[in-house]
Amino acid sequence: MNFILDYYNYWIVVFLMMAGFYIVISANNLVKKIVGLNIFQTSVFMLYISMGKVSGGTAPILVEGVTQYSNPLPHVLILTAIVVGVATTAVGLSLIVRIKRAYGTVEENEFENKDDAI
Amino acid sequence: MVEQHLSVLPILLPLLAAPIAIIIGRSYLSWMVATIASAGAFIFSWQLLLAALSEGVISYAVGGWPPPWGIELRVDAANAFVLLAVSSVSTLVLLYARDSIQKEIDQSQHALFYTAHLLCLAGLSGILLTGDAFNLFVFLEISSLATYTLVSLASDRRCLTAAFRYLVMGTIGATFILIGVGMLYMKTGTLNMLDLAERIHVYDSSRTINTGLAFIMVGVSIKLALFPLHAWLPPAYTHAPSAVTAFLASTATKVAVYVMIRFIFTIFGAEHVFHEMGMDIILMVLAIVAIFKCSYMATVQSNVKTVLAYSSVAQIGYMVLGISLVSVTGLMAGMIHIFNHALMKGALFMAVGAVFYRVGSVDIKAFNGLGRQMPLTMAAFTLAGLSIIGVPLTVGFISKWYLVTAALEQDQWVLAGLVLLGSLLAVVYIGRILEAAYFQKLPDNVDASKIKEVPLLMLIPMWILVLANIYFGIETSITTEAAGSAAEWLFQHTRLPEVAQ
Amino acid sequence: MNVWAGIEPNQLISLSILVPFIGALLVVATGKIPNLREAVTLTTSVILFSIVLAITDYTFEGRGLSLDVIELFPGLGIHFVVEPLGVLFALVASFLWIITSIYAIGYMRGHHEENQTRFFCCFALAISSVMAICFSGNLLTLFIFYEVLTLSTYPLVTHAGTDAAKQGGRIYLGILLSTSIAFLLFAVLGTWSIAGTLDFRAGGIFDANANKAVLATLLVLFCYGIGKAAIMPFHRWLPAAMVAPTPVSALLHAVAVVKAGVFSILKVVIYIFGIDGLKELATTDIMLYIGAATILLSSCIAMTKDNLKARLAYSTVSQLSYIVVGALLASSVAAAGAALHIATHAVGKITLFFCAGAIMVASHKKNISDMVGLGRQMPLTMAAFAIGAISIIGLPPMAGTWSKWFLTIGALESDKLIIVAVLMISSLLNIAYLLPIPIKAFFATAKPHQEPWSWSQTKEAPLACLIAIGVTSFGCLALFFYPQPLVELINLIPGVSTSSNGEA
Amino acid sequence: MAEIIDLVLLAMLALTALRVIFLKDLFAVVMLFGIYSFLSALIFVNLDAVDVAFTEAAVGAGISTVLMLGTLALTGRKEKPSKHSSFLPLVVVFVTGAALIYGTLDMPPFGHPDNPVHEHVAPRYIEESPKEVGLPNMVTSVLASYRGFDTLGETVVVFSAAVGVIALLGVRRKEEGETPESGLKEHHVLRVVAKLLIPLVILFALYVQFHGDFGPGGGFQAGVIAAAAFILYALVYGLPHSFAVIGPRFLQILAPIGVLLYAGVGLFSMYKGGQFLDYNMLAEDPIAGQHYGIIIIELGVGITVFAVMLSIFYAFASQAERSNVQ
Amino acid sequence: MLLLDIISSILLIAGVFFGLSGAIGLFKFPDFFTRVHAASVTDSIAAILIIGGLLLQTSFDLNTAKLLFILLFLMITSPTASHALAKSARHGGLLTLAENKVKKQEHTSHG
Repeated sequence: MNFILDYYNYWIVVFLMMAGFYIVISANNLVKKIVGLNIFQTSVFMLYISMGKVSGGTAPILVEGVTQYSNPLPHVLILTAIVVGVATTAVGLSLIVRIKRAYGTVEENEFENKDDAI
Repeated sequence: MVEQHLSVLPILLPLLAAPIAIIIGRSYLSWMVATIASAGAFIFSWQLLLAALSEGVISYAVGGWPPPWGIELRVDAANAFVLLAVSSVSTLVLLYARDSIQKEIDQSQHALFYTAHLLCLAGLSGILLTGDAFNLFVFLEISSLATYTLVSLASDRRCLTAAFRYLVMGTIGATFILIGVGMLYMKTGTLNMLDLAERIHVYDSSRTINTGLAFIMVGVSIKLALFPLHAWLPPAYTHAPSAVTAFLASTATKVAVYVMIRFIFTIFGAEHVFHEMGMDIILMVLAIVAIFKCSYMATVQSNVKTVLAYSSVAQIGYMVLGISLVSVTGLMAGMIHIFNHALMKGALFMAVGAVFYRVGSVDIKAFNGLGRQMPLTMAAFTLAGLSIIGVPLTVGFISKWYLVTAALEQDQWVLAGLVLLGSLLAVVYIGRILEAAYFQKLPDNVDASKIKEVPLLMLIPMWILVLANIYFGIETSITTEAAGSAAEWLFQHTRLPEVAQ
Repeated sequence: MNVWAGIEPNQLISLSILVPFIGALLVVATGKIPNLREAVTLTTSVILFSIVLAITDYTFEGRGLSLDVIELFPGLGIHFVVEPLGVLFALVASFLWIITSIYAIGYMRGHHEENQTRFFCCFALAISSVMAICFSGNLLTLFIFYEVLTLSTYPLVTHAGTDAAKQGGRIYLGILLSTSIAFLLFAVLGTWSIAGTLDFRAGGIFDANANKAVLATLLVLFCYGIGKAAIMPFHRWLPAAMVAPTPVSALLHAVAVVKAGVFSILKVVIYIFGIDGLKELATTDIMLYIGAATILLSSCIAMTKDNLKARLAYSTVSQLSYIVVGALLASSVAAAGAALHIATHAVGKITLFFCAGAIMVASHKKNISDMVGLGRQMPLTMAAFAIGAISIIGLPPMAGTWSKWFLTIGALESDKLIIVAVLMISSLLNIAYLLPIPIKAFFATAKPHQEPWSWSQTKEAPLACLIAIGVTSFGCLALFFYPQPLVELINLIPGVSTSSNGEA
Repeated sequence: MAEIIDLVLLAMLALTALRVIFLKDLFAVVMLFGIYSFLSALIFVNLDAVDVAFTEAAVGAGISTVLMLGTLALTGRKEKPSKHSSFLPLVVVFVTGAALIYGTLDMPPFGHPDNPVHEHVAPRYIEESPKEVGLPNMVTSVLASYRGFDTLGETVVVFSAAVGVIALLGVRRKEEGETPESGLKEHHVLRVVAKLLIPLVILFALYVQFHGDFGPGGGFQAGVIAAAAFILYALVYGLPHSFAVIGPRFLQILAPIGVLLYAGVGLFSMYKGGQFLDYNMLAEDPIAGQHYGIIIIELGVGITVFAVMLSIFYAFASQAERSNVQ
Repeated sequence: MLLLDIISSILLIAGVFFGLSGAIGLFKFPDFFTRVHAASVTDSIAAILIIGGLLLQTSFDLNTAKLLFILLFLMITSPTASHALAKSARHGGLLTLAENKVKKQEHTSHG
């Protein structure tokens, strides 16, 4: 029981990651791929944030009388990572728009057989 | 002043030049800015290499915060050496790009091209110089985003799908690295590479650390296009603008190889990775398969850029093979090949770009009869091709020599034989192109007067690289010393498995 | 006669390599004016020969010349050393280059060949790399210039530019490059990792306790890696290269390429393994018998060929294996025979090729069946052909006699009677496929009734060709009556001697 | 208590993710994604990561969703049923998941205060940063000072994203534009309310920008919020009008200026004789120096993020308008 | 103090109730307009009640001000949002239940 209490968080996060990862590699529609990518990354962020949590701690903002703070470092890392994520998303989406204009479709299997393979 | 900040300047110069280039917005001026910045980065990285060779290691605490609390830039022979290759190729490519992109990229986007190129350079330099695992991820993303942009700048619509595939694969890889780093951080509580290296060995047998290692390895393997994970590379290199391909093929994957070396030797320790995890076997097998499978693929392609792209994957196989031998000589062979392959592939892709500039196609048929029409370009292509094959007096021979010697050191006779057999396939795919160029007649529908040599600004960088191919193939002391001391440095500062001692 | 006395002896080596190289550049420079270009070629070749003569003098004086050029790897670099065997080869090559270029001038003009400048340029380049091979002081140098030779002769093979030429060139380059990279380089690296050095040393470089099995493997790798020696099954490139113009065939099959191959094998045997070391290796005999098989098989194939050049090519294959066999017999006398055979076969075979070329220029005949009665048309050529043939067969009073003689003695000495038998049989086969050509040409009659022969009907090749043919066929005779200089030279080779009881 | 909330939220996340997998209607998928990232923002709050939650809400639930919707407007909202089997992906995912689960088994237990993460580097941030950097918000001080180089990299990432989007989509210049018929003319209520809100939103953005040192917030969030204000304006009054207020070309200047501002601080500290980005050098009193440095670089981040987000939106919006016009 | 707590909890519970009912309505109601109606219940009255409850929890400091601001914003935005939704639906040609009925009858009477 204690074991589960210690790890349930990580496990669910892993499940979320894999859900996102599955969408990325299985989806045929490019937009959905990007959505999956975002879910994947957001779940990884959750992994980081969960490791920064100190039970009984508060947000790492100095307040009188509070001694137990959660770890600020993962928060910083994830702030950066979120930005990176949105940057990638933006570029990916604009690629999709261009692909739509060039091929008339955003379904992978459809535009793949419009050109020779490479 | 300069000496003090030597290790941050190669990152800073392109990083500052990129915004300036886009503010200027004019094609010519932004080209000037980009070239000057890149040249400066080259000079600094040269001094940096000398400094690293003399001092061993240079540590630079960004923000004045001592590691592990602040971010540290940590320069030793290994990354200074790779950085030199990257910045030099970047400078040459920028010289070359001036004319090359006129034909391939819309005038209005030239400034964007140079900006993206500078960002990519800055990102790669950052990856090389940083001593912080997470900072590495950030710079990895900078270079990747810039790369996706560069690839998608081409006029052919297929570059879009190629770029998208690259984006998805690359992001997955980066996320895997992120997961891995997170696991290391979780166990050790630090992100500084050196600190990690010290604290990680407490948990060598920990399942978390091993999983982290696995995820980092997979992520990096995607970035360096190790065999089963190379699917993104051929289309990306084929459809990107020639200048971009020349730059990426000779730098991006190399930097990824460096990252792999850094993680294996500095952070995890060769002893753990190879001896306990048995990664050397996996890497070796994958490398061998890569060499043969992809060299074979290269022999059956009709698009010359694709041929060279597959050959790049195969060559990466050689580098990884060098790493997987777990010996100073093997690692040295890998490092030397990082440098030499940059020279070869840079020259080859530049030549192909020159052909595209004149003929407007890079199909192997387009090369027919070019031996007469563009003698200098094809001569450059020939020499660089011989270098890929590994003919004596070229750098390719040097790399192969050290690789095989490293294999024989450990009585891996079969392996040595396989390496040499692999280079026979190079004879085939380079030979096909040369034959087309020198023995086929120019097709009748094109008029010979139009197909002439490319502008000087394209020829000069090409030939600088080609001559470098020959110079470093004869005067090997420089590369050998640098790579050798890099390899020794890495080995002194890692815990070794018995085999290497 | 030493005009080069002024020059620091060691520099003669670099001169001998640079002179033809510079010659090549001059040829390109003077390409527009054919006469000047040919003059350049001839003078260069003469200068080169004189240099080699000077080097020979030093060798007889017992002065070892050596030259370090550059260090490619720690303790290993491009390094030249003059030793008797190399000098022998250098003499043959540089002398025959003069003759070949005289001949080539006549041939190329008589045959109205395309882009002759490229031809002469590559020719000179090939000679320059041959010189480098002759004086190479370690395996690495040998290997490097072996490759350079391959690449520089490739344009010569594909000179015609026809599809056939391309096909031939592809086979030529394919086999030579592949074998050299896959086997030779491998063997070189293996040697490097075992012995720790690649220098040619008298008596070999492997110490006694080196793993014999590995050495045996290395020997096989060397024998096949040196594809230019055309041991079966890697002999295909030689007939394939027959598409080249005749002077090239002469150069390839008599002077430069093939001889470079067997020369390398001799070098490896004498200076890497050492003749005594060879005895202990299991694979020596295997390779020996493969060589013997090559001799017989290729002779048989030669008999089936009607195209003259093809027949000569296969005869070359078999003759090369003589040298390989001589080297692998692991006896000093046989080695001497092998070395001598380099020279004698050179003069003999080049004569034959010159004749073949002359016939092609003069009467545009390729096939032997058409040459019946040709003697009436070109008596001098056919006479020369007969001389060359006899020399190849090894009958007195021709040069070939000596080399075969020593080979046979060597075979007897290391009592390998099978090899003796092989040598005898192959001589008979040689008679069977070479002699009929001149005989038919002179005595068989093409037409049933014909007017008596007179000079009026002769239609000989260009004068330049005839001169060349004359010189070489005279050489065949001369080397029979006066082989001493060569023999002495060979006796200088450590561990090799013509006297059967071992010591020189 | 916290655990239970955590658990509930995670369960909702899992359900959302599963729905996303099986839904074919991309509009719903994107909406669910918005919900997903909003839920995760809530989780972040619950795990004391207020800054992260702020950002995630602004970016994931905000910008990303808007961009995705913009893309859908151009690419259509239905996903076609795909033929190729989902077997291989399943295998890959299961292997990866198994590896991760295996990895979790040695992870330090969730939330224990004596985990190595809390033992090694972080303590200095928690204990010293108020003295060394002088900010109550440790996240900001770590972000801007200790790991300022990361944040510079982050800013550059945003900048390069803008470069990419502009290179790919370009931005239709105003002058070539047709009569401003776009926007929501007939929605008078909306127009009035928007007029009312936009100043407040911008005000809030400034608050977040400069209050970031003391509470959650900072340049990045502020930039996004400010951009949101203009996006609202563009949506309600149409692109041409917002182009008139802030033109794309201007943004293209603004974005790099933010980066230069940030890097300039570093250069200045180098000129002052310190390391790159060493704020102690900016003033005699190191604490004051830290303050100046952090405020300026946060400003740089804010400017860049604002400019980039807005120009990305412009790029997508002008695409949409183009397709509407055609 | 206790009194405040009781009141605030009552407010909160009421808010939660309305929120839930709004959500249920969102699912249960037959057509678009009715659903918008249900939703707007959630973000008007429910929001007011909950924030009111929270206000009573605070000790009348900065947080109070913030909560008031939030309330103000909600009061402005959420009705606007519902309005915009409904209006654009109308523009899109969506009909209410009643109108649909009428239409049907017309069809039947005509045909």
